[in-house]
Amino acid sequence: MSELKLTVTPSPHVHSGNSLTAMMRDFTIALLPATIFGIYFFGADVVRGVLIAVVSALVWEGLSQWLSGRKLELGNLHAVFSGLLLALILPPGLPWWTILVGTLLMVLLGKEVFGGYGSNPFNSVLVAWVALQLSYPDYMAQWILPLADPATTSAPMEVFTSQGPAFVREYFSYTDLFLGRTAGFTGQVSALMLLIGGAYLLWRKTINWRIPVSYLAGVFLFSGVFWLLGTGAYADPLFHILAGGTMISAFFLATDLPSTPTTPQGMILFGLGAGILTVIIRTWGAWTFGAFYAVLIFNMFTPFLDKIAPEVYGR
Amino acid sequence: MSTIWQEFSKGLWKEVPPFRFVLGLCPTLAVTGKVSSALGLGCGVIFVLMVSNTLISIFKQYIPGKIRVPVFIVIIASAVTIVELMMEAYFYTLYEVLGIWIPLIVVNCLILGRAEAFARKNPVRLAVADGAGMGLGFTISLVVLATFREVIGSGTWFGLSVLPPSYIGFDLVQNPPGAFICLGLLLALINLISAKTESKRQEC
Amino acid sequence: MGDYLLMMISAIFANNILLIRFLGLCPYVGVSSNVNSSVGMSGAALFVNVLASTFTWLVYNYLLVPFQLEYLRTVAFILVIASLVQLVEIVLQKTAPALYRALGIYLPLITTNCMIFGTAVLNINQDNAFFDAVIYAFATAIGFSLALLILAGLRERFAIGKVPNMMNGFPIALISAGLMGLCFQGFIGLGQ
Amino acid sequence: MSIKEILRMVLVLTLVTGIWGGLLSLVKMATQDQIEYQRIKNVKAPALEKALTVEYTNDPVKERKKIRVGTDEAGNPIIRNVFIAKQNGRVVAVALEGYGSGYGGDMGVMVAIKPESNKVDGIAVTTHAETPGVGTKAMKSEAFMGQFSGKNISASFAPGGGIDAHSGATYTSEGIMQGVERATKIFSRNREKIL
Repeated sequence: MSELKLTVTPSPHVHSGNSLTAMMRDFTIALLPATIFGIYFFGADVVRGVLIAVVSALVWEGLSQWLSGRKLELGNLHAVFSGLLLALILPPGLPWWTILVGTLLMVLLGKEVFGGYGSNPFNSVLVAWVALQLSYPDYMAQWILPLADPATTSAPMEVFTSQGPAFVREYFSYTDLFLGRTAGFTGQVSALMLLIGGAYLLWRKTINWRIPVSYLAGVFLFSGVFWLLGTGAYADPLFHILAGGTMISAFFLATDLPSTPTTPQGMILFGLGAGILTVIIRTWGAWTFGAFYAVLIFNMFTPFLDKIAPEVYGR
Repeated sequence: MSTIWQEFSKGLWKEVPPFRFVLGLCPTLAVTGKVSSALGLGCGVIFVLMVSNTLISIFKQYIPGKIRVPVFIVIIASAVTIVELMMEAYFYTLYEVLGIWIPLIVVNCLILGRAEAFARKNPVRLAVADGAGMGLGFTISLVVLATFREVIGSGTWFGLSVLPPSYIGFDLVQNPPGAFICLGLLLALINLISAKTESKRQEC
Repeated sequence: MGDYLLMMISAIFANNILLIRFLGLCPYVGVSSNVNSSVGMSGAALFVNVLASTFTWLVYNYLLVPFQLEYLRTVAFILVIASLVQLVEIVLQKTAPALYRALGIYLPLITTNCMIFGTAVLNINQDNAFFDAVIYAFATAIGFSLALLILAGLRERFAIGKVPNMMNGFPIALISAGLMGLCFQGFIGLGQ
Repeated sequence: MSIKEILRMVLVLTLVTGIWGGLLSLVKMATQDQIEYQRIKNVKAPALEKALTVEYTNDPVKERKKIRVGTDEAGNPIIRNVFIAKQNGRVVAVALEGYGSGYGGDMGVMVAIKPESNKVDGIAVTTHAETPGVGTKAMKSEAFMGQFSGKNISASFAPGGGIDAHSGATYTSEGIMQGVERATKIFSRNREKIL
């Protein structure tokens, strides 16, 4: 019955496994600089976390595809990429079993219940992250000390949300934030490494420039306006760009194809909206990592943003 | 005798609410964080359903068709008020935990649905059987869902610990979003089971 | 004014009537399969919710409380709501046939919508003053509409997607609602 | 629609609501005392147990007395519950609530008084809307709350009297003092009625 339908389907329009595989390979390669930097920085905990996440994601996905009688599609590397991405946004020292729970939720609730990759309306990695955040808030805020003599063991964005912008300037320099010499999760600490990965993705045309650029612009402009209005009460825009997972959201989370709009206008609105909401949640809301919530919240509006203009071809 | 049994037992699997017969979802999600509150609300629903089914069936020929819904509503709402008063007087802690969900039994579509679809057309004994079966099925469903959510969510069942003390509760299933997800997965499981049994029946 | 705004933001997002308080689920899964009927349902719900909260508040505070009949709250409210829906139906049919055609089929469904009754009871439980109660009813209905529309948008997508058979219909709608609830957790802290 | 039909409808509706209304008021009357007992038991009893430090053998919630303490603006009498703690039939303490205004609005303070020595036995906060972590510091502080115990009820508990406010929680402290002051005065005025 469904074969006869001539309808416009949601992205990605990938029918041969090859292009999806190539895309996922690019995404995985783009995450490598940040991963390697994390291993150098935090040590064996990152290796352990990444291995557990990637292997368990492959196992859960294989099991669910086998149980539901579908063709095994582990070769498309999506499980590898999403496992790696999840590992990078979790605290390095997280207990092993919470990572297993996270990857199970990622595969099952994020993807398989909707019929696999491509049909998921929400970013599966973020679904897992939010579920873990809600279930194990204590573990999710336990950081490893990155340096022998750290100024603080809190992540920069935590210092901002709990103590206010004045303290941030005291503890962290822009260089530290840019290079990644702070506590936090692997995929947040080094803005530089993520920028390298993002640049690679843009050069390979794996991602469209509209979402990352408009997302970063949204964060920068919105926080900039408030910073100019009342210095002291609000953090400066550069801090908002460099800390709290803004970079990884811009290049790796907000660019998940199935859960984001496909029209040029839709993409720009998605990026701007999520960027603004990121700053709103960080400044007035209850969550330190507003960047992730903002992207996930805007996933919900994707069907409406897509209706604004016709599909863009050759994305 | 067999028909009474039929009307009673259909509420337990074939038309078990709220799984087969998706009515009364709101309380199903709201009170199933703990087995004790699920059981408490279930008992309230059984009482109201039996009272309303019995009365409506007894007086069915005296209730003019045009005003039957208002009459049903008055009967149901009064039965709910009795439950409310009784619970406040004798099960105060449960009354506090269930809170708004006791008066909300009134708008539980299941009860008006049974009055409209069954009790006003059938003799008293069948209406009683139907009410008891549907109420019991509803209660069992709530308890099943609550068991899952309480054991996974906090490692206890009916307030007693059933998992080793080192178990760390999976808070997601105790939270509102987890309630939706658990019920969704349970409905999918029931879909799967009935699809399996039906295909088997066809093979025979 | 600022207080009303904060109250509204909280009622729409962080304490969404549907995703967090579980009120109004039957129409939620029932009519959310396409966007157009969701818009109709939202309009009807908004209209009736505000009216019902207004009337039930008046009945409670000026009729039940003076005569010490608070225990008749449940009976009185459901009767007020049921007759209100009937009245709205008749008035709309006579005065605004176009609006009646748009909202008409959703009105009978509203009587058993727990959101209407729930909001009325919550207003009493929270000791809301009259104007607070009206604003609260308005905000909860907006929150309901928002959740309804988002779900409808997602479900229109599922219809052309490849959702597994066992998940089709209610299961996938409920799981999506759960994931939307996870998203709405992101609003915690705003407007409180 | 014929007149007969309409009449029948009206008759049925009236009968149904009448019968059910009567039945409901019966249930209401039957459960009224029990409900009041449960409400007090669950809302006031925790504070009551905290305020009463003397040994007692009865259930003070069950042996409560209602006294009239005045009239409100509309002229209706204001009734307060007084809880009587007894040991082997002898009254060892009475507890009653006084209200003061704290930072976040009215707060209720349960004050237990030993009638034989006219001394305060203990106090505890029943209801309040103070800021968590700020105002609540005062009601959790032994040093502040303990000041009242053992003081004669004729002493002044009002703000500025003999009680030191908890630093950083002045409004809450003063609310509690006001509550104790009012409760002790109510007791002194109604001593005969209570005992």
